[in-house]
Amino acid sequence: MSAVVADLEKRVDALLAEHDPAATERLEFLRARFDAGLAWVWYPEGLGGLGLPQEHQAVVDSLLAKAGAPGNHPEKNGIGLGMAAPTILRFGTDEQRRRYLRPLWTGEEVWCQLFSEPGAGSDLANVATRAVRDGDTWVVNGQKVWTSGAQNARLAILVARTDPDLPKHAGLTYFLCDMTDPGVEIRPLRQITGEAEFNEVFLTDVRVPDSQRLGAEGEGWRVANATLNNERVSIGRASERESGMIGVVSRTWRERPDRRTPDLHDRLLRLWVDSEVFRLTGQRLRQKLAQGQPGPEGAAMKLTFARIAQQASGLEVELLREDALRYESDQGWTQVRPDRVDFTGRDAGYRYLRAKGNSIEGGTSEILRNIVAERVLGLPGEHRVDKDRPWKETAR
Amino acid sequence: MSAVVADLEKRVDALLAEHDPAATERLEFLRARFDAGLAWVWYPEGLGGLGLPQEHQAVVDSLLAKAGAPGNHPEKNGIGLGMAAPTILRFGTDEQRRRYLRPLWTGEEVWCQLFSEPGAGSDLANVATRAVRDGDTWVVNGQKVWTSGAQNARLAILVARTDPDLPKHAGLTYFLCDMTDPGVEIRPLRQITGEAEFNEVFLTDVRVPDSQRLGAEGEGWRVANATLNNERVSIGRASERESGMIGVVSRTWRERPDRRTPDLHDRLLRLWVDSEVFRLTGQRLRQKLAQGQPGPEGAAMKLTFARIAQQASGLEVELLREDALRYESDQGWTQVRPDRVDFTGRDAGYRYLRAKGNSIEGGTSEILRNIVAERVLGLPGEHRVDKDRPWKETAR
Amino acid sequence: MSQPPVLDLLPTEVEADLRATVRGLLDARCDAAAVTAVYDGDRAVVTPLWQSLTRELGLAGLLVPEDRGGAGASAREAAVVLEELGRAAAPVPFLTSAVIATTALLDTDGDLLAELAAGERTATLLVPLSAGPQDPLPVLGTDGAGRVSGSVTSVAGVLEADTLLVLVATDAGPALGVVGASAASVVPVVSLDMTRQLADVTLDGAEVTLVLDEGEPAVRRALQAGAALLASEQAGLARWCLEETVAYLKVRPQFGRVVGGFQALKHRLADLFTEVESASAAAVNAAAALAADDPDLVVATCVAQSYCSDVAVHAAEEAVQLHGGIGMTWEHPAHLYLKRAKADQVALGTPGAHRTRLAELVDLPGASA
Amino acid sequence: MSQPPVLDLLPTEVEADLRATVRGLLDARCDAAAVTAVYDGDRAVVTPLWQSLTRELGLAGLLVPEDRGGAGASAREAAVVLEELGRAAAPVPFLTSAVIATTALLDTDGDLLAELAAGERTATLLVPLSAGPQDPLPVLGTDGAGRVSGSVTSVAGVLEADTLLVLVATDAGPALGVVGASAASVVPVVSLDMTRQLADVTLDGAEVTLVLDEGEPAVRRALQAGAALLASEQAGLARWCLEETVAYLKVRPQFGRVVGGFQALKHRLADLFTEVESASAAAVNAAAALAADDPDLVVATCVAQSYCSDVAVHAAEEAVQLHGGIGMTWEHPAHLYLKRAKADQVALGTPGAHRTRLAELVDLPGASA
Repeated sequence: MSAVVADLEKRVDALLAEHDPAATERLEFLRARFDAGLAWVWYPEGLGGLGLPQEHQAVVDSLLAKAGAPGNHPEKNGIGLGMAAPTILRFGTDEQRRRYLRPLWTGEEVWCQLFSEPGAGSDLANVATRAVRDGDTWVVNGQKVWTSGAQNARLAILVARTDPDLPKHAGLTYFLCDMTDPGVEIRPLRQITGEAEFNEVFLTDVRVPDSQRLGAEGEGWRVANATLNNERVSIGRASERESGMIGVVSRTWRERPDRRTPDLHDRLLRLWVDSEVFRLTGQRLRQKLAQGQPGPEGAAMKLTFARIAQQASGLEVELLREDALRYESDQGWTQVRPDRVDFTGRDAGYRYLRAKGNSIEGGTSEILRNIVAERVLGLPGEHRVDKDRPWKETAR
Repeated sequence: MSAVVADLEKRVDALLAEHDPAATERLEFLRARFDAGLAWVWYPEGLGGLGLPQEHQAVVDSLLAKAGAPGNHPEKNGIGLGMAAPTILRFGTDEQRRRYLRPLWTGEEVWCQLFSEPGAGSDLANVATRAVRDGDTWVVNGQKVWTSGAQNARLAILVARTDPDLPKHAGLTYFLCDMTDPGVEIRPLRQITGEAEFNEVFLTDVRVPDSQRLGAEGEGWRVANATLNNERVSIGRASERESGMIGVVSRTWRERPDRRTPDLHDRLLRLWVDSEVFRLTGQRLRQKLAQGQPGPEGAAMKLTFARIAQQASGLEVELLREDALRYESDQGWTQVRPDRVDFTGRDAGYRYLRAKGNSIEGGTSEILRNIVAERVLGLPGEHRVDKDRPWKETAR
Repeated sequence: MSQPPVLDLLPTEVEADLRATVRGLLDARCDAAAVTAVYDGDRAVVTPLWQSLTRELGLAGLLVPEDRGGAGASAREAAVVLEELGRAAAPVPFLTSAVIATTALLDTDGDLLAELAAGERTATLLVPLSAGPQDPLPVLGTDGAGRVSGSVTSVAGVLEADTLLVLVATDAGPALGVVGASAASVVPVVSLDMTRQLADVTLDGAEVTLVLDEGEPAVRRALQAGAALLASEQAGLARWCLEETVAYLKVRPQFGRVVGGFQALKHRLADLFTEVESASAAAVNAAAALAADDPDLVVATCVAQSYCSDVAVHAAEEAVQLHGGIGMTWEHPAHLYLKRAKADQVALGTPGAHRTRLAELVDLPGASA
Repeated sequence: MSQPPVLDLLPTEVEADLRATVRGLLDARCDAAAVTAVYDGDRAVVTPLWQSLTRELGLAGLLVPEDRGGAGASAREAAVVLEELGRAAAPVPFLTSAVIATTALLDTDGDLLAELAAGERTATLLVPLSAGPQDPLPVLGTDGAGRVSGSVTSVAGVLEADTLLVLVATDAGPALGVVGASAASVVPVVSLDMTRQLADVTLDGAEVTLVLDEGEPAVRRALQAGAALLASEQAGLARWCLEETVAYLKVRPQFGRVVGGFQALKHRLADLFTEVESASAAAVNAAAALAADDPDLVVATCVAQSYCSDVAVHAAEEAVQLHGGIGMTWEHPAHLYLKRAKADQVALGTPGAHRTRLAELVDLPGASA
């Protein structure tokens, strides 16, 4: 056992000794864990971590789980943990880090993301939401869209335009926005499944203190890109054989011998192979990352993930035929707001529809192909008419 | 029977009465047929036709065939009949029409096409071959490529640059070039099948009289486009079920029950369906053309033709397995110059390789997709940096 | 390979006029918002629209001879109507009543056919949506006293029908029977495609009138006609998806340009155009073969169904994807087409089932044969 | 679903060094013009190259234990060599002799294994190129006096071999026998892929030495190893096609821009990159499973073979297409890769055959089961 692991075990023992999970209030335990540097060991000391390599986290998690310690429900704060936290760590002031990271990690403050707009989807830098300085605060007006979890969020990461006279990438600034501000209006955005996973968020004279600016004025594009890179890396993990959509469809296949046909059989086998190769590609990517060699396959993997999910769920409908056309589980078409996203749940029809989003959300497949072509293969970028002109002259 | 058909029958009878096919020398008969307006009835009177709708040609052909009249071997002069003739008819002077159309139709003068160059393939307007005026003649220098039948051709349609100071589309002129000029050097161009269907043609101080200019100086791009439109329309005729590559592969399937597998079966059936739909699309297109409604499907059909030929021939190799790897029929890899192109001939390996050219020759599939997107769907053209600048500044 | 006939694949003037009339009516009375409302249980658009199509335009009688009270038109005209209904994702029972049920009744006496033609009654055949012309069919039992019992699940067209056609077991084989919808227990199914909502139907000693002794061939002929003409619905649906997407991409800006100028999308749309044009040729050929009662009908139908089913799905999927996020929303109509296309894909035989049938017809046997 | 082991999919330093060495040698002694000449009957490149690989670098002994005269390396190193040979479309018998024949002989006594390892002899197994690990195998008859007769067509690696391995019928089942190539009638086949030229072999009372009683399992193990490692050749070939095409499109101008800037091509190349990366992960996993003698080897091989076979063909086809006319010419090396990829696709089992085997292994039975 390495010295690092021995030390971690000692720290976990000490935490447990001082805060018996059985006798400690949940939040109190989580705060104590954070303060002990055992929240995310690869974060700096004093900010929930110990400055260790990330892979050591697994040791801590497993020891604490064994001891019956409460968890921080990461599934309820995906944007916070996956996107806001690393961005605050990297670009935040010391004060911001101390203010936000602890309640973020414990789940006391849930986060959402106010990036996309009706006119700024793939072209995210086209953000039109305006932030105008008024003394020590910024007054924000605009409309955001595709915001998941806005209804549960206390805080948001926000990109707004602070200087429309600059070219579009240069006039953006990144803020941390309080979702309880009276100018924030949240409307559920219903999608083709009938559910409203996402929201539209209307910002009317929302006042954001300058202390909640993350990074310098005009640096919003760079900060937002760091956030989005975290998003892309976090998508498309498949470590087990037959996980994800192929697992669901394979089980359906096994359960319904009456519906098997030769053409569907070969298509299923091809998708099974594709899924297994996807799993192996991910495994190799994780091995590279663990060795500190970031591989270029991240964007490519998301492409494959979406393709497989769509093809497999489409095949399942053909396999089940009219049985797949019964959209009956749970609430049918009634608009609900699900607690969390479920790509492979409910029934075959839901899976088919929901999978269509996999090639749009978190970067469309078209944008990802551009990224692979340009950043990985080094092919020339698109002709950009709007790159160097003032945003206000190009915006539509 | 319509009056037109009755009249045509009379004309055919008269021709046969004056020129008994059994007793008349072949060329003499063909010339007489041309002069009787029975060569291509839709051409003007005096130029081998009678100014009738094109569909009446079938009547004439069938009557003459029944009478044992000699044919003009159109397969030996495809460029002449399909591309040079309609272009000369449309853009030629009366003198040019009279000089060239008769020996073209009779096959006395075979034609080839000098358009493409190593630096001007898809970007045909980038032609670098120079024609410089010297009194009443033009002196031509440059290199052409992908010229089929150059070794048998007496004449060529040629596009050359006459003014490099103009933007690239504006500085081109179209000529009729004598292939027996001593400055014309023909080298066979071997392709991946081992054969040399095409040639490279080197032009060194070739002298072309100004009387052999077709269309005005600088109008070459417009004339060449008319030629190419004829080429595209002439490709992709499949009037019979199971014609072309699907017919070959279907026969192989029937002959080799030992090699059938379920996955290949479904792929074959999909291709059979695609081929049948391709046939129907072509049938509808021909019906539209006969009604004088040119349909937009021409470029789209060539795309489909190439895809089917490639997929079907690829499948045949998988079906025949190692038997398809025996490249033994005829000459194997020995370089020969075939008399005419054969997409579906020889053996499975040859068909597989030759079909690769179907998406390149006569307009690559990429260019055809641009054409469909822009001309049919009305989507914006590509950003063209070279469009309005002098050619000599953009050429590479 | 014996060669099929060359059918006229171009629209006649009558067909072009019919198309314009139907499109005009759908534009006026079948907007996307009203169709979307069907998903939330508001079916207000359905009955008035169906009445306009049948009583004003007389479309339910297209396939019925004039001397039986119909318009004496042909499958070609019905195909035009279906193309337009596909374009609008219209929630009306034209296919189930005016094509399938009507065709099943063509050889029957009595008034029902004329009543269907006049739009006075609406019928559907009790088979699961996916039943193709060659599939096993549900045959319901009787008590020998004219009362029929049994269940059929996932039936289309029931909710709009007052009349149900059933295959009834008799000593001489399955006969075609007529049952009033009010005599049936009908449980609506929350369906992936609510524009052709399914229902589970149970008959428990319902009174049945036998209208045709040779019921099975009539039903198979009806399903064959349905499959042949469904291709036109799919072709129309696919064309809407293409045209709507092209139109949107011509105006939607991203990166300071319209999105339709990006070459990768242009090429995909060019490919989709190729598919849509091909699908419409295949669909019109199947309709023409049906209209001509040509021996090539089954091949033409297998070709059209297996091709158009997948093209419609592909077109709808591209429409959703190329609209970006907006295509995933409830407000945008793209989802209506995606759901309809996916349901149509398995209706009246899957593409795979049609290819399997084709293999027999054109002598391309599978591995085990 | 039982979970497979997590194998190390990253190259070791030794493997990286090996790759650099092999690539350097191939760059120097296996240029495209020399390989192309093979098609016209000039095989001058073959023997010197094979001798360099075997005698200078000792690569023929990679899979042979040190105590049997080999390098005692593993399938992972052999996979690296095959990737590089795929990149160069190299016309050497590494797969047939140093992988397949060598694996078949691993359990034999005698000197042949050591001689193969040393590059002193070169062998091949008498089976058709397409024979996969589960296929029926040709077993030749003997006269009972140590003389074997029979024919096998379309065999790879014969022209480069001095030694032939055959399955010989005995009362106890097929045994593995060794025949001198000079005792055979070898008719070269003009092959689609002349970089792995086929031959028809006839033995007519040739003297045979039996070297293993249990011949069939040894041969099947050899073909299994061959299939597992062929995936690396295919992955290497595909990567060459991608890299060469990207490089060309970065410099080839059309319409005043480099062709690689056109988005439709960029997207196709991005997709191809995705496939090529995936293929290499699948191939290295199969090699690692073979090296570890893991129970998951057959699944890993079926996955890698069915995936990499098609990716290699796709990559070569894209290389030809995206090079435009030049890719169709004899002078450009793209055709070498197209032909090799297409032949590799059917070698050692087609993709479909591997998927069929996979279906049994992972409990996804077909329609008739």
